[in-house]
Amino acid sequence: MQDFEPKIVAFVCNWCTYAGADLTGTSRTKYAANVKIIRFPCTGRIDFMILMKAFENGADGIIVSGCHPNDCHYSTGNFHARRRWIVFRNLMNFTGIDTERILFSWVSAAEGFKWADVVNNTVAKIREMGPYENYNKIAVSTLLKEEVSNHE
Amino acid sequence: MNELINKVTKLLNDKTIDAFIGYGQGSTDRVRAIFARTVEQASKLIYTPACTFNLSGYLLKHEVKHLGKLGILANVAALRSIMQLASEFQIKDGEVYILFVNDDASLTEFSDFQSIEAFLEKANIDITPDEKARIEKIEAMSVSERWEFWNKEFEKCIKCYACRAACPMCYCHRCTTDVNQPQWIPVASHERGNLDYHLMRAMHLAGRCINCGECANACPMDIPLNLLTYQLIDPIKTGFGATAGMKADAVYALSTFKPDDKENFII
Amino acid sequence: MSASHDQHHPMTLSGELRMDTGVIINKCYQCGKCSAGCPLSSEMDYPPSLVMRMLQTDDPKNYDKLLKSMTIWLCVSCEMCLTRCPMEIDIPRLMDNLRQKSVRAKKTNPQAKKIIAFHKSFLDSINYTGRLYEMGMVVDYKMRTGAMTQDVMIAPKMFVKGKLNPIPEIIKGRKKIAEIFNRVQNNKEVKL
Amino acid sequence: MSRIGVFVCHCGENISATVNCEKVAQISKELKGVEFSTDYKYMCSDPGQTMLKEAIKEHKLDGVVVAACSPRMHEPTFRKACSEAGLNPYLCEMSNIREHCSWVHPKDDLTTEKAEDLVRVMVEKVKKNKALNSIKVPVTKTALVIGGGVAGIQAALDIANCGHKVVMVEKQPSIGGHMSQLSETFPTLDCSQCILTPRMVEIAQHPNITLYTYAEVEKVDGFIGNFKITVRKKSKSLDEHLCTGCGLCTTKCPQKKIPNEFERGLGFRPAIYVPFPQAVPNKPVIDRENCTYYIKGKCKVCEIVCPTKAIRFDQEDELVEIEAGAIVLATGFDVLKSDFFPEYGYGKYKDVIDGLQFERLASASGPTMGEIRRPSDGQIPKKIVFVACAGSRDPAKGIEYCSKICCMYTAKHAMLYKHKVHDGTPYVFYMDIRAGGKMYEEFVRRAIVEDETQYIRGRVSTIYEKNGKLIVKGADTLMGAEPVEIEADMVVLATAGVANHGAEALAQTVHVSYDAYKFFAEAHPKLKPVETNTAGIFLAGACQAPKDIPESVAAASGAAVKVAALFSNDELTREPLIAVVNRQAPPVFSSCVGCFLCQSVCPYQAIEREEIKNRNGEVIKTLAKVNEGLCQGCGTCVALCRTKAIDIHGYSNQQVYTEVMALLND
Amino acid sequence: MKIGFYPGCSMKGGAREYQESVVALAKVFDIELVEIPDWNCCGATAAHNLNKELSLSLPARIMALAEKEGITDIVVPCAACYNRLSVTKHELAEDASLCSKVTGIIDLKYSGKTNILNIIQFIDKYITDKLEEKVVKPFNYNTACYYGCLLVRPHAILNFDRVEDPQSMDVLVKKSGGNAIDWAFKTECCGAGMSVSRTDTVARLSGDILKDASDRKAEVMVVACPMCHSNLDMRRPEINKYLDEKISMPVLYISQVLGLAVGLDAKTLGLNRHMTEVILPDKPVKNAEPAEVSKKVANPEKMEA
Repeated sequence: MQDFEPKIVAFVCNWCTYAGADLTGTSRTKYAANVKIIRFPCTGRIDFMILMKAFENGADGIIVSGCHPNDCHYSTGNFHARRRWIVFRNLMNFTGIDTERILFSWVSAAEGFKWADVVNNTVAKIREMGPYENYNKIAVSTLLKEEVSNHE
Repeated sequence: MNELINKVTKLLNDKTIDAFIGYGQGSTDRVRAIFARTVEQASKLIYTPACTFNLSGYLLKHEVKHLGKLGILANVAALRSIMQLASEFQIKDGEVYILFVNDDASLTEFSDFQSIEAFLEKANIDITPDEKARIEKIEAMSVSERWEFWNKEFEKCIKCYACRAACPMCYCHRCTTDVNQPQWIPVASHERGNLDYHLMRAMHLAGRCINCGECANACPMDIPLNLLTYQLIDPIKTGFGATAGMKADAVYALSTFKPDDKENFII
Repeated sequence: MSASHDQHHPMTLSGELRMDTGVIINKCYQCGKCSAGCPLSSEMDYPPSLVMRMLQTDDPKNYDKLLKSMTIWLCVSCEMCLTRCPMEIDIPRLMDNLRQKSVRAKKTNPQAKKIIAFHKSFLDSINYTGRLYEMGMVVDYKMRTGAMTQDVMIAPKMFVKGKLNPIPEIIKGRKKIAEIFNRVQNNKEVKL
Repeated sequence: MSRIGVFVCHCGENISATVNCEKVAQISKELKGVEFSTDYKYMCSDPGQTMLKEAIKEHKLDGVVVAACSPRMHEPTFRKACSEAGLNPYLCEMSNIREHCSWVHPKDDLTTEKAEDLVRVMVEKVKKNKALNSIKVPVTKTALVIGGGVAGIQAALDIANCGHKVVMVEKQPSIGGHMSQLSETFPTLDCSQCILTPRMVEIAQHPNITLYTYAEVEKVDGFIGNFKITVRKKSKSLDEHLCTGCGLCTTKCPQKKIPNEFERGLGFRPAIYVPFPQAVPNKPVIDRENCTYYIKGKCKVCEIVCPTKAIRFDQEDELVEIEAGAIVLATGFDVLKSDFFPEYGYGKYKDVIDGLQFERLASASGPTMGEIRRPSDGQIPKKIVFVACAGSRDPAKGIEYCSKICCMYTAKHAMLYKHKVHDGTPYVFYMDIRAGGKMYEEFVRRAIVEDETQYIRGRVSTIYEKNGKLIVKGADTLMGAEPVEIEADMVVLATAGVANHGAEALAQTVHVSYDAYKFFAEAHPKLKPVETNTAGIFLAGACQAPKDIPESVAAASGAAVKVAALFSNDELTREPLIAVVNRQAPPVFSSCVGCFLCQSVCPYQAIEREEIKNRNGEVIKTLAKVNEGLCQGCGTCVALCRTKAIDIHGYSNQQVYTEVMALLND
Repeated sequence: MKIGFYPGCSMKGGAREYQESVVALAKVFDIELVEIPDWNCCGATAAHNLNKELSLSLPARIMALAEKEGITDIVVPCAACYNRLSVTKHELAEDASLCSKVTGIIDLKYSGKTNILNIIQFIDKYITDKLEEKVVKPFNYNTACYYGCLLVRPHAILNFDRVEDPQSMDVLVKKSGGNAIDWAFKTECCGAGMSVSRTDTVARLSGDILKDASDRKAEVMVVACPMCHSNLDMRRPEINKYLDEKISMPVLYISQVLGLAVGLDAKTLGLNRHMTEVILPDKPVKNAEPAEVSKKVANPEKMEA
């Protein structure tokens, strides 16, 4: 557990959080290297299924982030996203997926420092929580079954 | 029952409809759906306390649609299905002849969507106390207990897709489970694929599920699938003010928003 | 955010006032609408907008002037300033705070003696009986100020009209009230 | 098998100081499908780009990943370079190893590993990229200008003079806007109507301009280059072709006591009226709400006296369809209505008026023929108080902004007053004087020095009437906030400039966004000041924020240039990163089931219905279809679609799925 | 329903007639007012001038006592007390930690759910509907409704009537058959708590108020606050000295005006207790010439928009 390096995927929108993360870079604010960003045009584009895929493939934590309400480049994408997150989070909670491992945030293009905070806090939190054993377990048992079926 | 048969017979005779979807006696004790196209077939229609399942799922089936103008015996769940399908442009007003059996065994005909909407406003559309209790029981569990609970349930799934076939809202020609580029949902029935499948189904039904329970009824492995979507009914109602299957021109809860939608988890 | 900000700049005057009252001094852009509407600004040594300006300077000398001013005691909390302030600055609340600080720092303006004496007599009356005993309070006030002859002319008339209650109304929970006074005094506020 | 090229940029030392670029290039070479890999000091430099182009040709690359700075910075650069080397630009992707990696992490193995991960993700993504062609949309070379004030007039004339057709729609019976109400203009004091009316006439006579007055935009469909607009021409109860504008009807109309809007209620007009003598068009309209015939069913005096029999009592509103390639919004502003200042008695005391009313009093053609006389009793005020910032810069009243024009027009008012009432005293209560502009500060100084205006720095608290005088209670903050009381004969409030009544509704009709104050929002506050967020719709004048005349005119000309630039091509080219509904062979046609739940999530109304018909013309399926001209590529519909029937180029399901897979499975 | 009643100290002393008239008026409309048992002083200006916690604790105790009795509405006729109670309720609702501190000090349970009604709100809620039918003796005098400070300010907390040129009392006077005049000093300050300590200031401020009303032909002034009343009524000798003019206009409480209109006698309403003698000549016909100014009063609804 000592040298556990959490794998964290960040799903962010191009206009606010991606640009905010660019600003974190330009201002040379340091943050943990565990987070890797996947760029979307808008939070409205972020499909809940892609979040499931991330956990399934070994992500220990997820960050989803976009423009603050009213600031969406496409004016309303983030509002739609927010509704979906509310529902999806409910469902995750009900099915025992650990919602503590998925962080939703609004980070604007001007909030370079906030982005560094979001990343660092998430990494620290996930590091403390440890690897996402539950999900990993079913991933492993699935792999085994797949192998068996391949051999057959 | 005679009133129903007489009515359907009349409808068939004067060509108001070409076929009527109703309940009939199955080969065993079970009640099944029958599609009456002739007066003779109409005479087999029954309506007993066992006739509870939602027939509306048949309305969009290719084979059934081909029968011509349809009539249907609808219960509350079926009426809500029809409203929801209407809001999704799958059924047009006046396209289906709808009959409803009242508590006193008399028949009500719904001439248009408006009358259904008015009826549903007064109807009991809640999930049963038993279902509610089961949801509460799950909600009372810890996160990992919930995870274990559902894992055990999903482990049983054999991916027969009976739930999908039974659901009146699952009318897509090509379900995402059948998409292979990318392969969102693994084909084999193992924990991962099963979890993916059931979460996806629940999300796709969030705000659309009209709690008829056909998914769980259809499941040969007795997975309480209905609870997944039932559990979302309340948050969608209280959070967004939306209930599925109440109005033919409703806007889908997840296709709209309010600028001040409340949440407490986005930082 | 603001907390860490305060840590970096320990207790500027405006910071302290903001902590105590929530009023942000620098919101004032000196339009003067408060001074224009204040019923007492003509009698004040510093009209309300000038008070705001003096606080904005963050200069202890100006602060001291305010604690010693008549302004804070002339303010009758009529709230006209707040009502018309385009920035919705709660000057009355600020005035309350300055008065309390002035008393605590023992800097009250000598000319305000009567006003403060009145307030103290008023509170004493409540402390002892739970309610305001007007006659007792006035006597107490006269003792404090020495204004023995003030209003002696109207007292008999008031008495006749039934407006002066010769016997104080003492409430059952008088002890409770005394406890309240005790507790708030222990809470580092103004000694009453 | 793909042939992908990976180019790792050092960015001088910006990247290489913490990331081992050589190693990243080396490892990338091992990836499946990577044909070529290298690292270079400055990929964006000319030699760097040349190297990229040569590698594409030499290694026959079918995909490129540039690992460098943020794609928000140089994606267009490298895509262009690829295109120049013959590779479809959309087969080029960037890995952000500078802003998201080298600049934010220390120099260690983890940082280099992260860079490798980021490159791998893009290599996998680019394998799923598709060659895309930019979208061409035809352009209708007609502009719609909404609003016929000075901004609209300028924009329309500029566009028309470029040789394009213009349709101008004005709500009022005449064009001219607020400027036609002004007496004289700062800082030159030239007569407003003298400079404006020739332009108004030009509009009416220009061969490229069609003018609809007394008309409003009812509906806007379509998109840049191809708008379809429905305009409602309200009935004027008049055959304009027959009317000669002789004006006989207006003099004979028995209704004479209707408050005149143009005179801001300071004068009266008949029910059939021309708003002002220089109106364009100079033909009357019947105000049906106040016309005796429409109220009581008889009168028809105008019809009887009309020499050309042009009155049409039964005329109905007419709907006109317009096709336009661009829209200019020039709907102007409004001033705050009464009731906003209960403490100033505005709307309660007749002699408390607003700046526009004062303009009418000062105007030679106004209700007093240019004499300053107070409305209550017609006396000439000897003491007049001007209150600046009446509502502006007042968050408590909901207007935080500075209305910008009031300092100048208040100085002008004081000056005009003093020029007309030599023995009078003008007072101005102000907070700050904002006179930035050519000859502006000098103008204000003149009002103070030469015309002896008493400027008092302080805001007025209250105004009340006492014995026929208006008591103005203020404070002089330069005199220790000493209270000041002036017994004035008349008070002029420089009321805040606010968004036009109905601006919000129009914004929704036209589909442009607006700010918290309901002014129309520009696409970028600095670099796109006349554009809106909706392509093809531009802003001119004070509908965007309070503006004075020169600024409105400048913005209008700016908007006109944008329209002219748009019209300079027959077709528009757009980025193809938009949503698309899949199509399949019959009888399926598409996996879209036509639930149209995507329709209401689209912020651009880009999702249309497409009906698939059989040979007999019967509809057999209804599908969603994305309008290429309208879609801006947010992808909100994609995430909502249950059947994955909608996908989006550049961020397709395949692409994002692959990215996640590649990121997590090294 | 039990309607709680908080008279406050002045109504037990200097403003006895206010209490008498409120109680008498309530009785006419069959309303039972229940005095909050063992209530204490609200602390008035003195408390918030000198000690913030005290200024919140005293009103909090009153509301807590009311809650204990199961009272949901408290009528607080004194504008000053109404203001203190409302402000306290607001501040404690806004700041949870302050609230727990204050409940600690008063050592009582406090939920902050009680409604605080000023005299006009009370009348509007329970009486206004039935008022006009009960009017037997229209109060047909030119009446200046004086609202003062504490009834309408701070608007953000009290949210009562319009903060400039309020109308609620004018409406009541009109419904009682009176002619509410339009005037400029409706919400100017009368000098408030400085009656004793700065009598000169009070004379100036109250004098200006009376003068404007008198200039505009008011025959009577109506108030809803004992403090305003004592300044305008009791300080009349000082006021007349300041104005160098004798103004004999009586100052009535709104409850007295309504009381007279519904036929209560002067004694029951305590009119005899006023220092400035209440002389109201009988005027059988409604004033033929309603003051012209009142027509100009803008529509209050419009004003809010």
